[in-house]
This record gives sequence, structure tokens and C-alpha cells, in this order.
Amino acid sequence: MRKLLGTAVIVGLGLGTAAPAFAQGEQFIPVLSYRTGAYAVNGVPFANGTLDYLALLNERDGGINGVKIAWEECETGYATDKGVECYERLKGKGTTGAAYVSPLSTGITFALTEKAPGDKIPLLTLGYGRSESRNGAVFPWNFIAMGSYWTGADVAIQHVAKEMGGFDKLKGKKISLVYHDSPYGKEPIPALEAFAKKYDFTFKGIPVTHPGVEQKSQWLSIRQDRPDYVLLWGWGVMNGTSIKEAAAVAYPRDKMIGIWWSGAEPDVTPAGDGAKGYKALMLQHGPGQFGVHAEIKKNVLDKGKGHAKDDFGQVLYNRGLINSFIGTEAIRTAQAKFGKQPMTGEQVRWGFENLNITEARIKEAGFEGMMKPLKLSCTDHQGADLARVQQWDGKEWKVISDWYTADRSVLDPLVAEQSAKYAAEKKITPVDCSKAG
Amino acid sequence: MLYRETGQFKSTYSADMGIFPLRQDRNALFVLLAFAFIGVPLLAHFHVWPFGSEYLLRAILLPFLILSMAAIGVNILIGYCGQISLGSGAFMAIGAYMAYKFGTGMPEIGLPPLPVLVSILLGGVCSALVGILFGIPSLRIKGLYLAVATLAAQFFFDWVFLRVAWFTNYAPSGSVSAPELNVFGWVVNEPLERYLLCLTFVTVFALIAKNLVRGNIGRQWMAIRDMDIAAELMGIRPFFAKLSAFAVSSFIVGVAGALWAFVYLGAWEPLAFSIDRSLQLLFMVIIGGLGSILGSFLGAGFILIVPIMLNLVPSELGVPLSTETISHLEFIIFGSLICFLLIKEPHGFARLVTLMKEKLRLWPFPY
Amino acid sequence: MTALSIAIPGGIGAILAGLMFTLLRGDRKSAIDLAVHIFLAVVMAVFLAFLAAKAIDNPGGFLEILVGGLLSGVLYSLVALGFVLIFKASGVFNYAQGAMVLVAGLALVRSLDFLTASGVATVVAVPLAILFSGAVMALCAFVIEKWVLRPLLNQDGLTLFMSTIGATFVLEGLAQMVFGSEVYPLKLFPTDPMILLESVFPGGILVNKLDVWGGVIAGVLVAALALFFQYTKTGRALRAVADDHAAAQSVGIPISWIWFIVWLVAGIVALVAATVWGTKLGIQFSIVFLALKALPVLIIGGFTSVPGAIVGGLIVGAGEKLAELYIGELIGGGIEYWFAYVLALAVLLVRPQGLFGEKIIERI
Amino acid sequence: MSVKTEMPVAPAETVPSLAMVMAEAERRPEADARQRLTTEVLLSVEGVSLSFGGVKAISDASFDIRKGEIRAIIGPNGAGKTSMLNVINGFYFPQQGVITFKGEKRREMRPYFAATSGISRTFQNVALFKGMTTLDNMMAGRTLKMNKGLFWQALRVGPAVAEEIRHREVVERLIDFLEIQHIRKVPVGKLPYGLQKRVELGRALAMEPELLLLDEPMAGMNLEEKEDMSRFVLTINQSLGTTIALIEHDMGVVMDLSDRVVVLEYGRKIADGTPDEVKSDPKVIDAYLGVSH
Repeated sequence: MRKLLGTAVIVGLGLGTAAPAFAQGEQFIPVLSYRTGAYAVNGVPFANGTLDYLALLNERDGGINGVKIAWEECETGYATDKGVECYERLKGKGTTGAAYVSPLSTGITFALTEKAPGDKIPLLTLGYGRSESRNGAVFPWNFIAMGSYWTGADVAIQHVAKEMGGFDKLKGKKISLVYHDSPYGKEPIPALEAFAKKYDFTFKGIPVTHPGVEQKSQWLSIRQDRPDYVLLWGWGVMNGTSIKEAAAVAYPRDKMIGIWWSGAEPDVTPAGDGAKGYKALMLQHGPGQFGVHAEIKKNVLDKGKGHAKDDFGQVLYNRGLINSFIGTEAIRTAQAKFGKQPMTGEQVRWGFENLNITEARIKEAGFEGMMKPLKLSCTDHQGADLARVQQWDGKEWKVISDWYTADRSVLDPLVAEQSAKYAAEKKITPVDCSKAG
Repeated sequence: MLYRETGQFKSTYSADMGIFPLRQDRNALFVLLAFAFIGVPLLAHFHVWPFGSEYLLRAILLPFLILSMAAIGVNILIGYCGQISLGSGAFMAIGAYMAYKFGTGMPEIGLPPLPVLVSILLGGVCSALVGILFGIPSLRIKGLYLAVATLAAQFFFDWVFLRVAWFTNYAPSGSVSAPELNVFGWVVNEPLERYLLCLTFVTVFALIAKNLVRGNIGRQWMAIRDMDIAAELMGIRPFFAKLSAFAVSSFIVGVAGALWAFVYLGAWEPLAFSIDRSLQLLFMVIIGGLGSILGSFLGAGFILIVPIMLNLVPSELGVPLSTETISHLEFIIFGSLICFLLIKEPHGFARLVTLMKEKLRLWPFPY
Repeated sequence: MTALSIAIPGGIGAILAGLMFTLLRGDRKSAIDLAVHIFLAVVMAVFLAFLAAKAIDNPGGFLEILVGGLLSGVLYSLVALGFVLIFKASGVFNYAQGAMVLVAGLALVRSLDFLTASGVATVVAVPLAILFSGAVMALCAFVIEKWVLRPLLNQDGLTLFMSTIGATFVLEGLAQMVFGSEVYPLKLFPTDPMILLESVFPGGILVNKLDVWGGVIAGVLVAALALFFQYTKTGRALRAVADDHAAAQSVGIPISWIWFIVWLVAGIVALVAATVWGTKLGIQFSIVFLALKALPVLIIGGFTSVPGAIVGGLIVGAGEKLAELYIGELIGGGIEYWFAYVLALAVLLVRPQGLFGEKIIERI
Repeated sequence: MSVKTEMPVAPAETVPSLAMVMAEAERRPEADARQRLTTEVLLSVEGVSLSFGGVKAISDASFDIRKGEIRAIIGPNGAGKTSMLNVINGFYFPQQGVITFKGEKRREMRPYFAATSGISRTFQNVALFKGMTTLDNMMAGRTLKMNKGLFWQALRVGPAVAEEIRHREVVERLIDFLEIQHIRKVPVGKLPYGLQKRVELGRALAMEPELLLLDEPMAGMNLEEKEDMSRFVLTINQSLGTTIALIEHDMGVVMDLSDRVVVLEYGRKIADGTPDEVKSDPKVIDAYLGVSH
């Protein structure tokens, strides 16, 4: 027992002596990432995008309105307990603590949802996390900007209906969902079940166990079942394996639609030609280089300060850029009200809740073509219901659809129901949004 | 010179059977407990470095305490009774999920939500029951075969908690979040409060474990471990001894699992109790020392803190390494350390402490 | 279901239950054993009868799953073989086998990429790359033998097992640091599907060419190993060491050399496994999880039996695919995650040393 | 905890009784040897056969052990002596034969049943609990007599502590008797062979057996140690009245100690009788010296 104490003190010493050397007045943003393990293929480009945009702001503008940004990366390995440790490690750093946290893992998001209100740190979960956290009255600290899995499920069904020639054609059809057996993969199921009831198609969920390299039986069952469409909710190596296995059992790839987390370059390239025809949703954006990329190239990469390699302009890299863009815009919004200094988590939360990224602002920041305007509010922490569909032609992603808008008439009751359940379980009194300012 | 047993005479057997027969050891324990229960809260309250930071309490001490407790449970099974288990993670999960069910009530059978403390203990009881069930094969299967067989429990329960929606109160995502931690009206929320709650649990369970292993049942366990055939011929029933070890071990591990979920994570999914957790616990008891309660603490400390330190050090020292490299280095150094420790002292830290004490007892004379 | 599809499975089930039961009566058992065995016999019989019913319902589909399962089982065997070799010769339960597959695969694919990028023709590049990765495996075997196993000689099995987990961490970290941590596609074998017996069953039976290749390679590998053990001096020495370390040492067999050799052979087996698995999945970190898939195969076959590893693989492969598709459907899917382990547990309850393991006689 | 011990409850007075007798024994080691002998049969084996696979270890062996005697089982290596002890205390199950202990006929013994009904033993290759101290090893021998449940043990208050102390007293007596006070708290794995044998005897005695099976108690000992051990064996037999079955190769020891001797060869009984009878039996001489025809 004595040794134990010794160890604890040593750890303390280690932490303390190397006390953060952040200069006065820096805005600290923790970056939870994973560059190793089964999910690194997707984790790396996202992290690179996230970091490169922050670097761009520092290099080009000297930060946000002159307030320098400081950040630190912490490897979570997509594991919840390591994510929580990273969060605890980083949340108090910098002048004002963490501005916001993007866990990039639905599991970590669930764990941090319990901790964020106590620590007063907003969570930015761009297109992932708790779908019901759209309801800001119950989840004041969660910001599931741009889209939830339920939005994704809805858009996917809309696209299926469109390819079939109308919602009435869905009747009696079979749609299967191959999903990562975790909170992430399970999230869309209630929405899909609701749609199955509404449009009278047969829905079947086929789980794939972490990490997802063994999918033979799943695809054998699909071959025997012959569903009309297969939706894919995978992450990391699971995506590539799914597409390969689909090819191995000769399931037509153009009848597969992946969520926006299953629609990036690392997901399709390992399958080679086998991936040709595979479709995936776009969280508004796709791959490609836009205004902001030129700026990053000029101000960051060419100075040797960036992280991007081959992934520059890839889907997940771009999503990382957007993630940092939205986060820093929230800080900017908060600064407009609270002054040009490092914002606290609470102030950033206000910034998120009053975030309004207009067409003009998007153009100015160089994100034109990557995203549509986004406006969050107390009642709506998601702010957008837009998505498109892209298809892999063997070399690159091609946009093949117009913008879809998710059908909120089905999704909103689900959000209301699940968030009410959460509030009851946690004894939360929902914020009165009419009074929130 | 301070560490001497001379002059300490025992006139009763009960004095001789104390946990620490030596006065110096006893005093050291009291000082440590006093520090943990009174000192740490005071230091934290006055924000005395390093206890002022939440990080130490929440991200290091809290998991350390809970995993120490789980390691004690695992040590009872592996270290004392000699039954290798790779399924400890599953028993943590059973504790966590059943505590959650008791804590949120089971309307199907008309059970209202129970107080959180009762739920946590009941979670442990459920874990113990399942432990007994999965202990039955140990009557026939031995050694590494048993170890792999216990993986059946691990994978089976991983799946159960993913698939059976009842355990998660039909949450669509399958992730559940702990009910409010209300211990007899005391709402445990602040890191310090959480720390004290866990500390109390760990102290009580460490004491219980220590009592058991130095009593009759502990001797039965060790007899089974050292020579099961001879033990049976001595009138020790393997059935009772092995299953009681499974029960006690799973109970403690289950309670630790409930604490891990309720107090540390807050919200969790089955992945929090995966095979990695089982291996981690196994490492803790082996590096710490099989058959030693103290070793469980030392092992937990080492296995938990070393990777964090390895991860922290480069960035704190400003060594320009990418996260990726740090993470790979962490793996390499950690793995090498494990091999090194196993080679240098296969009996773990606990043996090192014993050796150190022996040296100290003789100091300053070498013989 | 027709009457036939109830009667036949029922009959098969009854026969099997009786068979299981007679099988169990040979040995003296306690009441608990008896209860467990009756329970297992019944469950097994019900399971098989259920499968028979399904087979009658849709013979084509059943055959397809069975063949697919058997072939994927062979791929598990490839990993399990490495375990068996090491356990047999050195009594070490080598958790690092999965990591060794990763190391071998990374070495292979990266050197192959490098060679083809520098303009070497594929015909030359492939053997060169295989040679290179073989050398890497030799280095691994050397280092593990010298720095991990030799100092731990005479420690108990658990300590050795833990030390191989330590080695796993080191190998994972090193391999990824040296060779990179992305997914590297490898294409040594064809992976396209082919449809067999289309005239007999509607839709035919889909078999993947890669799986067939895997089966062929496993067969060749086992044959090569058998020849090696039977007809070479080193092979005979290996068998002697496997029988009794001390006795082998006393007749002058250098034990550390033998251990090096056996780890090297296991490394080569890992390399072979890596070529097949790498073609299937791409060489990537997740390959290490294969170790966990190989464990139940080992248990069922017995830790010390090469044929056991193959038969165990076939049983696990076919069993889990059939279970997943037919039973998983009923209870929510994903059961192949634990099915192999529960099957292994059931086998152990009947035969604590696995199907092909040597029977343990207890002495005092 | 829902688990309860189901230990058979020992009558309270047996506990001090052993202690008292031990004290007696130390004072009065020379008791009248002839008085203890009775004709009452404590254990008999009839027609026992045991084989492993095809190998016959024991074939159709019968003999009895009378209450209060020291019965030696001798024979060349591989004669099936240890297998016979294993059959008697239930570790091996014979294919044929009947075992009668205290008037109760059984097809086979069960280890736990043998232990509860009063058979304890030592082993040819010491089978101590190596990681435990001398004291714990001997306390483990008291398991059958301890009956406080897990709950009390976990709390270690009142009844559990009282029980622990009561049994500790008994064990301490035995420790005094066997003269092993100095190694009380040493893990037995670290002890020299001779002492391990002694601790093992202590562990068997702690069970307060009616029948004590000793498998080569003096193997590998020097003369002095053998004398000590012989003294212990005699004292146990004479003062406690414990019946003893003994396997031993040292003929001098066997002849001095035992009341009756049974001789096995290749699993068969070839002679049975008093030491003198056996010594002069030509079959025994053949077995030991080899047949010279």
C-alpha cells in the first residue's frame, strides 16, 4: 500500500512539473483521435483534417480573432475508457479549459454525455453520437451538428425509394442493415424499424462484431436472403471487409448504401475493383479540394506544419476540416458576445447554441461546395437535415443524387420520445428554450 | 533500525494471527489509510498540488481503486485458488448491467428501482451466481484449458449484453447510463465524493478478502491450488472450494464492475468489459503477485499508470513525436516491461516487497 | 415442413443422443458429470436435428453454408497450427501467434510493394519478398527465444503465457512502427466467387476461390510439416523435445536451438497464414484478432495435435457458420462470436484434453 | 453471500481431547504395547483388482487391518503398494472388490468420504501445499472440523476467530509434539526433505484420523531422522490409539514397528502375518532376492 501512494505521488509529480506551458490567453481545444488500432484507417484522415484547420487559423490569422489556439492530441484507440481518460486529462488545460470536445466515437460520446454537464464542456459530435441529442432542451451540452444516424437512415431510405421509383414500391421489399455491433451501429435501427412500418418493407439487422474482420456468415446469409438493398453502418476495417465480402458472394455493390462513415477512400480502395458501384451517403460534403485547401497548402503544409499526406482532400480529411470549422465558428460566435479572449466551455456552449454559419461565411472561409448553411438553436442542436449520395466508380467518388432533406415528421417524434425517456431516467428538467438566450 | 520485530512479543494466538503481526507494518497501514481518507480530501479541498487537479482524482485514483478491487477478486480465483480465468471482464459486465437493472427497476416483475448501493451489491450477487455456474467446468478442466474455456463466458456475455435489449432497458443504441449515485441521501457527484465512495468500497472489500484468505476457506483455496489431489484426500472438497472461490471472486469483480460503470464511466457499452479488460486484470495480478492482496494494488497501479505515463511523458517533455509513434512506442515499452518483470521476478511486485522487508529487517547488517 | 423433414431429423437426433450417451459411459463420472453429459447430449442432438431439418428444407443453401464454413475453418486452422507447433515443442501457449501473422504479413506486403515499385518483375519480387519476410520471422524467433523464453525456462505455463502477451505488444508496436499501420492490400490468390452445381441446386453453390486456395495451401502445409517431422533429423529432435525436455537434453539435443527452430517454423506457418488472410482482408492491424479465433480451434483439437488443429478448424468453421445462419436468425445474430468457445467448453467437459489430446492420468 | 459451508459438525469435546491426549503422550511415551491390540477389524479389502488400460496394478488382493495395530505393506517396487493405499482412501476406483471400513461395505471409496470417516495419509513424494506455511498446512488438516460459514470468516469476528484460535491450539500441540516450532511460519516449499515429511505427518495427524496411511515415511532419511520418525509413529499408535498402515522399504523399521505385515508382488498378495512369519516365508524371500531355481 505504501508503494501505491508513492506511485500516485510520482504520477502527480510527473503531471505537475511538466505543467502546461500554454501562454497567457490561448484557446485550448483537445483533439481526441485514434491513429492506431482497427479504426486507424478512418481515424487518421479525420484527425489530420481537424488539426490542419486549427493550424491554418493560427498560421494565417493568428488564431480566432487574435486569440491563439492551442491543442493537444490524445490517442483513444476508439476505446471508451481511454477516451474518458483523455477527456479528463485534457479538459482542464489551457487558459480556460477545453473549449469543446469531439470524441469521434459514439461510445465515448455516450460516456462524455454524462460528464460534460458537470464540467461545462460542450460536445461537438458531427454526424454521429446520440441521435436524440438534437433536442437541446434535454441535452444542452451535446451538439450533433449537420446530421444524426436517424437523418442518415431516412436519407438512405429516400434514395432507395427513388431508385425503385417511389415510396409505394418499397412495399414488400427487403432491406437489410449490416451494422457494427456497438451503440454506433445500433443507433439507426429504431428509425429504420419506424420506416419499415411506415412503408411496409421487411427490415433485417445483421450485426458484425467488433472489429469486423470476420463477416463471412453475414454475407452468406445475405446471399441466401437476397435483400433488395443492403445498408452499411460500418467503421474502420469493417467497411473494407464488408465491401470485399459483398464482392466475394457477388452481391451487387450498387445495391449497397453506406452511411457517411462508410463512404470514404480507405473503405473502398482495399476492395479494388470489387468496390466499383458501391454507394454511400455524404454528410453534405464529399472529397475534393476547395478554397480552404489552397489556404492550408499555402499556410500550413508548405511550411511543413501540417499533417496531411495522401489524405489531403479525401472525404474524412474534409470532414475533419469541417469539424474544426464549426467548432471554431462557435468560439467566434461566443467571442462576439463575451469579448475577444479565450472562451470558457460555458461561453462556447452559448456560441454553439447561437451558431449561424451563413452562405457568405462559408464562402469567406473557403468551404463553399463542402457544406450548406448551418444554424443551431436551443431546440435544434442538429441544424441541418441534408445529405447526398455518392458512388465509387473504381477511381473516385461521384455525386449521383440531388440534395435530400430528411423527413422530420418521422424522426422528430423519435427524438422527442427518446430524449424524454433519457430526461426521466436522469431526472433532468428540460431547459425552457423560450427563455434561453 | 526502525523496522524491527525484536521486543514485540505475542501472548495470544489472536495477536499472532493479525493481518500485520509487526507493529511497524500496522502503523504504516494506519497512516496510509488516514492519508487516503482524510489527507487526500483535505489536500484536494485546499487545492494543494497535485491533489487540486481533478485529473488525478478522476482519471487515475478512481480507476486505480476500482481496478484494484477487481484485481483482488481475480487474485482470489487465480492467485489463491489457482483457477486461471480469462473471463473477468464478463463478470464485471454482469455486475454492471445487473446493478443497472436493479437500480432502474424491473417493472416486469414489479420490482421498483432500488437504492444505488443495494443495486451495486446485488449486481455483485448476480455475478457470483453466474460465477458459480461457469465455475462448474473447473471441476473437470484444469490449467490453460480452463483459461481458454473461461473465454466462453467472456464472449457469451459480451454478446448477451449487446443483444438482449432487456438488460439495457431497450435503449436503441444499447448504451446505458448509470442512475444517480444516491447513497443514503448523499448524492455522489464531485470527483472527491466519488473517490471517497470507491475508497470505502475498496477498503472494506480488501479487508474482507484478507480475512477470507487467512481463514479456513483461504487455506482450502490454497490447498486446491498447490496440490488439488492431496487436498481432496485431506477432506477438502474441490467442489466447494473451487465454486466458493468462483463465487467470492465473481462477487468482488462484479461489484467492481458496477462501480466502474456507475462511478467511473457513467455511461457504458459492453465493449467497456471486453477481453482486453480481462487480460488487463490478469496482468495486474501476475505483475502484482499471485496470491497477494497487496500485490493486487501494486499490479493495478503499475498496469494502469505505466501506459498513461508513457503516453504523457513525451508530450509533457515536449519531445516532438507524432501521436502514432508515441502510441506504438507505448506498446513496445509496455510489452518489454512486462517481459522484463516476468523474467526478473516471476512472482511479482509482492515478492519484491517481501524481499525488501526482509532486507530492511536486517539492515544495517547484511546477515 | 413436411413429415419427412421432421422424421429424419428426429431419427438422427435420437441416434445421436444415444451415441453421445454411450460415448460418455466408458469413464467413471460423478453425478454432476452425468447431468452435464445428458444435457450436452440433448442439446447436441437437438442442434443437429435442427440442422438436418434445415438441410432438407433447402439442400443447396445448406451445402453452400457447410462448404463455406468448412473452408473458412481451414483458415482458422492455419493460425492454430502455429500455436500447436510451439505448444508441442516448448509447452508455451503462444498468444503472440496472431501478432506473428501480422509481422509476417507486413514484412511481406511492404517488401513486395517496395520491390514492385522499384521495377522488379512480379515473378522475381514475390519469392524475394517471401525470403525477406522469412528472414524477418527468423529474427523474431531468435529474439523471442533468446530474450524471452530462455530466461523463463522452467517457469510455469501461466508465466510463459503472460510473457507471450508481452511479446505480442512489442511485436504489434514494432511492426506497425517499422512497416506502417495502414491497410495494405495483398493479392497473391484469386478472390472471385465461382458457382458450382448450378444444374443441381437453384442458384448453385457459391464458393470463393480464395477459400479453395486456402484449403489447398493448408493441405500442402500439413503434408510438409508431417514430412519435416518424420524424415529430417531436426524434425525427429523436435519430436523428442516435445516428448520430454530433460530427456532430450540428456541425449545431447540442444534445446535452445530446437526452440529457435520451432519458433521459426511457427513463423513460417504464420507467413503462410498471412498470405491467405492478407489476400482476404488486406494486411492490417486487425489480423492480430485472429489469435482469438484460433483458440477454440486449439481446444477442440487438443493443444498438442496437428491433425487436431485441422479437424478443430473444420468443426469450428462449419459449426459457427451453420449456427450463425440458422440459429442466429432466431435469437438476434452475432452468435458466432461466442459459439466456437461454447462448443469448445462443451468438448472439454466431455474430453478435458480436447479431441486429439493425450489423456492425462493423474498420479500422486 | 448465499454460499454456506456444509461441514459436518464436530462434537465440541473432540477438540480439546486430542490436545489432552497429545500432552499425555509426551509425558508417557512407553505404554503397554500389547494392550492396544484387538481382533476388531477396522478395514478390510476383499478381492480388489485395479488396472489402468491394460496394465494390472492390483489383482485380487485381500487383507484386513485391525483396530489399533500397525500394519505394514511391503513388496518390491511396482508391487502395487501405493495403488493399494490409493484404493483405500478413494483416489483410485478398483474394477473389482469390496472395501469394508468400520463395518460399512463399499464398492469403492470416495476421497471425501474416506476423509470424513477418519482415514488420512501421507504421500510417497511429499504432497504438501508448497505455497503455504507449516502452520497453514496443518491448519488445512483441520478443515473438516471447522464449520463457521463464509460470512463469519469474511468478517472475522466472534465465532470465526474463536474457532480459529481453538484449532490453532490443537495444531500448536502437534507442532510441539513433532518438534517443528521453529519452522511454524516458513513456507513448506523452502524446507528440507526430512522436515517436509514431518510436516506432512503433522498435517495428517491434524485430521485426528482413526486410520493413518503412511506411504514410505522414512524414505530418503538418515538414521537419526528415521529414529525420530519411528518414535513419532510409535507414540501416535500407542498413545492416541491410531491404527496405522505403513509402506516402508527399510526392513529393519518394518520389523521393529509393525504388528502384522502383508507382502505384495506384481499386485498379488504373496504373504500375510507377523513380521517373523513373513520374514521366513520362502515366497517373500524369492520376491526380494529373486527366484533362483
